[in-house]
Amino acid sequence: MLRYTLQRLGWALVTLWVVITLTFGLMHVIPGDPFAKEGNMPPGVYENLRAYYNLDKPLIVQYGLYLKSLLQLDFGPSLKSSAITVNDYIAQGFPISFYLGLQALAIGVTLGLIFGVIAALYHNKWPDYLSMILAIVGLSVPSFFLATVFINYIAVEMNIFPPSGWGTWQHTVLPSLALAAMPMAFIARLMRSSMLEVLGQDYIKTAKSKGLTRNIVIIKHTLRNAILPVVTVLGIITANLVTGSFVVEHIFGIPGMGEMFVKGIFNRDYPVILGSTVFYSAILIFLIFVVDVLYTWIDPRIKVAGGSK
Amino acid sequence: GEKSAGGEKAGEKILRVNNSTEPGSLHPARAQGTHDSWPMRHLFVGLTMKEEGGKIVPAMAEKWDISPDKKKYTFHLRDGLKWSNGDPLTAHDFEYAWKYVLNPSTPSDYAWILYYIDGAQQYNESKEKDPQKLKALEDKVGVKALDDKTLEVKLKNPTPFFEELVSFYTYFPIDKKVQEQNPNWANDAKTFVSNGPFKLVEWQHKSHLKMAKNENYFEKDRIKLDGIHWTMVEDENTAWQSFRSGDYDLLYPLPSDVIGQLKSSNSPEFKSAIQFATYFYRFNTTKKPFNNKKVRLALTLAIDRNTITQNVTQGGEKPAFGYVGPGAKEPSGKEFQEVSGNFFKEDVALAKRLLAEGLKEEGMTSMPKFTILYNTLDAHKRIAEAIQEMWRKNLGLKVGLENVEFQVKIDREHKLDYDVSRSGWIADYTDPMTMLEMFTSYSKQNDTGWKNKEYDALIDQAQKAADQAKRMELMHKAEKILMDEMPIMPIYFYAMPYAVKENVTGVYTVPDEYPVMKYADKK
Amino acid sequence: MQHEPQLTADMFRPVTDHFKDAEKIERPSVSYWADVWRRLKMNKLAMIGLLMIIALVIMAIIGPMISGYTYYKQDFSIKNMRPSAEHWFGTDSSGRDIFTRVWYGARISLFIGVMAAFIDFVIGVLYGGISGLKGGRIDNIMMRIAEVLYGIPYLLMVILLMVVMGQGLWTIIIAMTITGWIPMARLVRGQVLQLKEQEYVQAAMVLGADTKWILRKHMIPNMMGPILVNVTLTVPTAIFAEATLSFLGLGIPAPQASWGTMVNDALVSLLVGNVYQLFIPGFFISLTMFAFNVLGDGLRDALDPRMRK
Amino acid sequence: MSTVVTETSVQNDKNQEILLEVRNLQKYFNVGGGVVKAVSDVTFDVKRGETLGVVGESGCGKSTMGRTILRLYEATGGEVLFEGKDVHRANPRELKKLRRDMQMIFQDPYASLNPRMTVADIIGEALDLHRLATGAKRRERIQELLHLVGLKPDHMNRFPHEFSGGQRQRIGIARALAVEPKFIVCDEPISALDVSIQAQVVNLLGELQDKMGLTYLFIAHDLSMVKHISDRVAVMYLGKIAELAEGETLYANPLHPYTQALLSAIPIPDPEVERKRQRIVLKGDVPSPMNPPSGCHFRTRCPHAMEACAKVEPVWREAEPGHFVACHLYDRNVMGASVRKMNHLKH
Amino acid sequence: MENILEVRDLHVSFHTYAGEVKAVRGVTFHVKKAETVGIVGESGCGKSVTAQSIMKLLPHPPVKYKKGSILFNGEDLLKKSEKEMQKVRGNDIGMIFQDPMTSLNPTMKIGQQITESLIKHQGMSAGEAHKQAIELLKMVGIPQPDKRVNQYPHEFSGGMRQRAMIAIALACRPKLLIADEPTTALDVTIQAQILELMKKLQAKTKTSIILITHDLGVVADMCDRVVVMYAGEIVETGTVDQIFYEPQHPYTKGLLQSVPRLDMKKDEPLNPIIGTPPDLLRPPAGCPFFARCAYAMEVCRNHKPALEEMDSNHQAACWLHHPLARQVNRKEGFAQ
Ligand SMILES: Nc1ncnc2c1ncn2[C@@H]1O[C@H](COP(=O)(O)OP(=O)(O)OP(=O)(O)O)[C@@H](O)[C@H]1O
Ligand SMILES: Nc1ncnc2c1ncn2[C@@H]1O[C@H](COP(=O)(O)OP(=O)(O)OP(=O)(O)O)[C@@H](O)[C@H]1O
Ligand SMILES: [Mg+2]
Ligand SMILES: [Mg+2]
Repeated sequence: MLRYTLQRLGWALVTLWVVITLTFGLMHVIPGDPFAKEGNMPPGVYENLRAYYNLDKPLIVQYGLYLKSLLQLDFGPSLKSSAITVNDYIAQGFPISFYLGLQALAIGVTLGLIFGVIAALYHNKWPDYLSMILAIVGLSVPSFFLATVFINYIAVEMNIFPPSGWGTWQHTVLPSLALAAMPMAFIARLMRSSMLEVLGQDYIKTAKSKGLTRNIVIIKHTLRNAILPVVTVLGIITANLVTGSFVVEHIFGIPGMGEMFVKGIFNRDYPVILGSTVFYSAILIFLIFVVDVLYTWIDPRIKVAGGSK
Repeated sequence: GEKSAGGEKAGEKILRVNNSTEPGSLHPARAQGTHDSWPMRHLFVGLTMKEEGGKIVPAMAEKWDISPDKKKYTFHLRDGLKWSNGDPLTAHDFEYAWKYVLNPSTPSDYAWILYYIDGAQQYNESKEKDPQKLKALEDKVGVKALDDKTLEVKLKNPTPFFEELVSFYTYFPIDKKVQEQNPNWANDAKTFVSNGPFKLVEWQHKSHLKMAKNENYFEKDRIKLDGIHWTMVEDENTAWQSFRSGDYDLLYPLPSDVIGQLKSSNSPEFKSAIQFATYFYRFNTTKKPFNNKKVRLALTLAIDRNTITQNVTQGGEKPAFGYVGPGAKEPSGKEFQEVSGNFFKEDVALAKRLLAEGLKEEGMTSMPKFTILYNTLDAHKRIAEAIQEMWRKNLGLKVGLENVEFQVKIDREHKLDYDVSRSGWIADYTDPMTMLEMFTSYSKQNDTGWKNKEYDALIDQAQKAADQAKRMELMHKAEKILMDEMPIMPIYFYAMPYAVKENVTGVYTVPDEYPVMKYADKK
Repeated sequence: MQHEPQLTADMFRPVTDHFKDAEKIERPSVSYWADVWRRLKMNKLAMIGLLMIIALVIMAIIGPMISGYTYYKQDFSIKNMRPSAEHWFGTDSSGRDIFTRVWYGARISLFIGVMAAFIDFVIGVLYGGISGLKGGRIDNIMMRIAEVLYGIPYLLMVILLMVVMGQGLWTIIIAMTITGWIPMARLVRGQVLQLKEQEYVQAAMVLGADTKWILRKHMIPNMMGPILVNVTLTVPTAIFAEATLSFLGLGIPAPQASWGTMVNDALVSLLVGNVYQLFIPGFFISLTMFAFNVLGDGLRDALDPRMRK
Repeated sequence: MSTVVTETSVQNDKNQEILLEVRNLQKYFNVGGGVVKAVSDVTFDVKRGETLGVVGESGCGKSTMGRTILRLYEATGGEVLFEGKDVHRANPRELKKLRRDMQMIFQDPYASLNPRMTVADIIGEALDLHRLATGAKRRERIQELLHLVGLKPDHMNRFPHEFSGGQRQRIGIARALAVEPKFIVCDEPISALDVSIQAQVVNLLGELQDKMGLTYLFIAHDLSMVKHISDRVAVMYLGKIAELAEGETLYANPLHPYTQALLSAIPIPDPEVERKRQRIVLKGDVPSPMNPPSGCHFRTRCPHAMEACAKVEPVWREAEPGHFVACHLYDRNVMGASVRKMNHLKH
Repeated sequence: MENILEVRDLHVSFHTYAGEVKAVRGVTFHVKKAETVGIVGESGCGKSVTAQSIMKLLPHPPVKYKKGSILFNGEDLLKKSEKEMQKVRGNDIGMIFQDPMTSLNPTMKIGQQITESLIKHQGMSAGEAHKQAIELLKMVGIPQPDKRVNQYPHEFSGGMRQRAMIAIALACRPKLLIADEPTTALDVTIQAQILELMKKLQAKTKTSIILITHDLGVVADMCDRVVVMYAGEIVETGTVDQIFYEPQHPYTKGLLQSVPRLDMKKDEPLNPIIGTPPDLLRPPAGCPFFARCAYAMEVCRNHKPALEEMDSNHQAACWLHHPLARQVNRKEGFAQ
């Protein structure tokens, strides 16, 4: 197990390094200057700025410097904001995005599983159609649409939840719902098809032949087996949710880290681009590892440790 | 609004506003742009400050003397000035602050605004690595605290708007003691020290700023509010929804359709002030057929500016028939723009003729398809769509639209890699020079490829002229050349439409700033 | 016993000619696809989806022509008109006819969806096919490359693309496919790994078939089922993704309309009470999503011979 | 066992030319965290025109051996000589030529026919690949082949799923015959079929052998069927051949304890026999080929296991003429009283 | 001896897209206490459908029980509600399926899978049930049952899995055990182990067994009586000796003849049954075996023969036994 973990860690670092290198190259290839301004910018001022952030050095030197500071877990400054560093960005934004993401995940997964199970149990009957239509609506409404509609109707007109900001649990409700719609729909559909698959398996017949009630058969024999495909996709879904959604955070004015990804790129804020990339990839790799562990826990047939033990 | 974002105590007068985005910095040397300056102007105050309409009044400086050649200013500071932490505020703090800005190793975007000071540019642009020599350059900068209360400033040229310049945020003082002890003092509310009407009490990055009344402010009795809370909600629609549900007392900017609705319903919450800024399109004059003056003129005459301001922007903007808009006053007290009058009149028939002539001169039979470049923003897109459609309808042109990110647009403008490009220029100070100097042939912001010696000469003379009336005349002449040649196509003069709750009074505006709330009161 | 027939001795004469029918096949010959189509036809929901898609395509072709308006003509005197006899879906804030724009947008959105699905299909089949067939180290490396591609910030790649190709329909389509092909490639790889072990593939190998032959004759035809299902789901996903790019200002160039840009442009209409401007294009996105999803589901069922009724 | 019989069988051997030689063939699979020794060190010959039956329990490596002989799998070690040519060292062009001579019939009649191809395409594939016939001739040839396996020409344009299992298996046979092979590996061609259909296929294979002089490697686990069709029979256990002999000899006089157990376990469709029969019921399960037992692979279940079995791997020896076995019971060096033991084992 | 199970004129159909598959058409047979009844017949002839009908395990929308009754201890199972059936399943009737690989839940410990029915039907506590599970594993001959009980199916070999299946089926000492091809997926040597075990257990518990298989050898070994099915119908039933030594139906005879005997000479061809079974979507009007029958007569084409008593316990459905046939048809050696 330890060897396996180390091995995976090794691969993860290699992957991360390739991603960093490619991202580094890519962001310098695309046009756009972090200090470009519509206003006055005499050459002297411009050069002082570039010198301050080492952007006047050759790219390879910048790359080396970046890797060096990364080894010290220092993601560097933000070119657009002298008030906070990339580390601050993450330290302050991530807990918020994480909280929101987990809440959305909880809602999405719970509802998704429920809808999926209901749809499968009532295959080709009205509850199936209803929950699938719901799922498809969830899949088909872009989150910016959903968020805007929520704000307009639920927050402003019904005055139930605040339209924007962060602080109390009331602030988290609408954004979580907006975030949860997509995973909910996705998981519902996935769960439905995998439930149908499992329900057709022989061991379900065995379970029934023991005289177990329908509910027991479903809870004890079907769910655990059917949930496996859902678990596989959970890694990516979770990584995307807990690192924040630009769209939802932007619309609800939530100080998460979702905007890092988009605005860093729009602003050509190089350290922010790299920082968000590294952070996201690391989270993703970590979560995929967690999912693998979870997988073995759910399905005893799969051994995490690739060894022959 | 029971569920407002702030946690204010009952009875406190807290004004709640939205700054749209996190300030990049609240340090006078590092600040840039409106999202920094808006909160900063409530935290700091310079030697002078602006009252309603842009009138310059003494602030930290009680009074000042100007030498006869108008190149030397001697500011006399008030008695008993204090920083928010209780430190005494002296002329040395100003000298220190300005030199800190100009230090080449300080990454200050706005250092250039101090270049009016003698020796400032040389120091700031120096590549000198030797500390000794650098120090020598620093010492040559024409600012000196003669004593704790007297600041002497020597200028390169007579600069009639220097009194106004010193109210600009890059000219704000910094607490020398604090800066030397902790260079990062401005990043954290706990260590933040300021000298303005409010002090910073909380800065939750990316989320909100809280300011409380500064009891050490020199004019603290004029301040009625107990504090200002700023949020950083970026989405205009959401911010408006929050205003509607009572989370804000004042909101700027507003979505344009909302402006239209507020205006047409005569909402008492709606206000619109002038803003010294111009929205225009650049032509790439190095590219055929935009190198032809008649073609540029034809395009300029063929659009309907009224439709754009009435139906698209809807915020009280004025159609622009010149380049310098309202906001800069002449010594006579008249608006510079009023004196200029209109430089052209929209005329589709004339435009058609000019276009045909221009194309013929260039040996072309028809206008090739060209593209309007604009940076991603809903308002820019709608204006571009409207203009595209007008050019199509009135001149039968095929026009494409291309939106790029802001950083890319600037890049491509610098490289003259465009046909027609959207631009806007917001004044840094209320003198036409802030507008006009951009189109000199040596300006880095020209970005049109247009070069005119006569224009350069006029600007140069104006910059050196000590006499205001003379300066104005020279600048009028320059603007005339610009409008004859038309390397840019003015579209409208900005307005500043904002919404404020009816129970809020005392908010005022100046042409080059966001609404000022320091004297606001809330019932 | 049962109805005792009129039995005569004559009837007990042995018959001998009946063996000639021994190898007769009773059932009429139906090809696999005819069978799938028959099963699909039984699925009402899937057929509704199919009809909706056909209707959408027809309307996308003729819709912009029958209204008598163009998608770009502005007339501010009639801006923000509610649906009426002249303007069936009303006008937008620039006085453009929404009916025309919706169907013009349908052209663009459907084209983006279909092309993205097609390109995903081509790249995915090639990449996944090669990866699965070659196996071993090549497979490992190819899959790692795909992983790295997920790690690089998507937006960065899109922006680079916009710079290289300029803004336009094809840029959007390529943007949809930069990482869009990866799920398809994974699917195909999985299928290939499975099919590789199929006896009919091995039979072809024994007959001396080379890789190309096997891929063309055996693998691709037999993977078409799952691939097709995936393709039907890629179409709406791409339409959806384009909408999100529009939100970031990276959508189709104005004044052309896609459903995504229309929804995005109309978000503000919610604030001023012109909700139809938002909900009409939103409705068509959902409708398309719904149609393709139910068709995909129906196909999945129809392609799986085990799932009978 | 008389000497005469042995001599004639030896003479027969001399008359028959060797078509296929398998020498120390090995095939290992690398899986998750180990190596599956599916075929370890197998040596035997197949003579022209004969049928060599291979029996053994599921997972003992029969299919793997068959496939490795045809080079569907690359061998881990050893060699396969077909008419003297090393199959595993043939270059792609030679291999393609060899493919015409060596064919395979698969176990699963449902999985071995591409469901998206018509019967004509399935059989025609062989013709196309080797450019044996085109156009009208191709059509004729396909009909001819269908006729050969007892199907109707008008079945040409039908899809596999319209056929019954036995018919499908015949299509598979027609496909293999299309290239006019000399040697066919039949990998459990009847295991998936109904009893009443099995006989159809077995008869067909027999007829075709007579008509065309085919050589078969016939893999199955149904011992009675294998005995019926084979000239000689090899018994496999866990990747190795335990015993190989003429069919009659093997069934009458099984030497290896595993063969004995296997034979005694075959259910006989005769209630009388069954009632009287004494079974050798083996204890325990087949060990995993990932870590087979040391020494003799069978020793964990063998009723006669000795100490030596765990230590030394039994050698492949000709215990009686034409009768090969790998068991210490017949090894004079290990077993002093081998003869006595042998007699004891027979009943 | 009393009949523990009586199936009378059972008709079961599947409603598919292609049409109605008449999988079981008028099946009648019975099982006595402590006896083993074999059901043989080729693949697809309706053996499993018959077996699963007894347990009512077939999914309801496609399946319809059209006619007939299944009397278990005198009560008609077809009339029972799902709730009532749950009391019968696992408790009164146990079932073993063909493929031990797929018939055990891969994510549940073997022990749990055994204890489930004990807890449900016998009201045992979890602890008691666990002990009982270990007992059962021991009974079916699994070594180290106290350790194995906590393992997952994939940690068991095929034979052990099938033994675990038997343990599950026998957990509540059912009166009837239905074994649907319990050894088809296993090796011959393992099959021998399992069959031996079943015999031993039956001797101990006096359970009745329905053994479904298409391996005549297994039938000969295990069964007291045999039911021969063809195309959804019973064509012959009798004691094991009657079936093997005096088959009365050409299909039974064909079946027996197509199996090679060990005493057969090598070059002697086998006697297969020509042709393939009929499509149950369009079952033939007459005798289902008509198209493949060497003794076919004109009457067989359109007239279905009824099951008729040949001997005590011995019934066959064939026109050859009709008096008229004996007069007309002189074919030898068959109709005795
Ligand atoms: N491609 C493969 N990768 C890994 N292991 C394999 C592979 N193919 C076969 N094996 C393993 O090799 C061993 C022998 O398998 P093989 O299929 O040759 O057995 P078999 O005797 O043909 O069995 P059966 O009677 O079930 O067909 C088995 O343990 C099997 O799991
Ligand atoms: N779910 C189903 N849908 C449609 N037809 C079915 C279904 N299940 C079984 N059948 C049909 O019912 C008939 C009887 O099937 P059954 O499974 O009882 O056969 P069997 O005798 O058990 O065969 P085997 O020996 O292969 O298990 C077959 O013709 C089959 O095609
Ligand atoms: Mg095999
Ligand atoms: Mg069955």
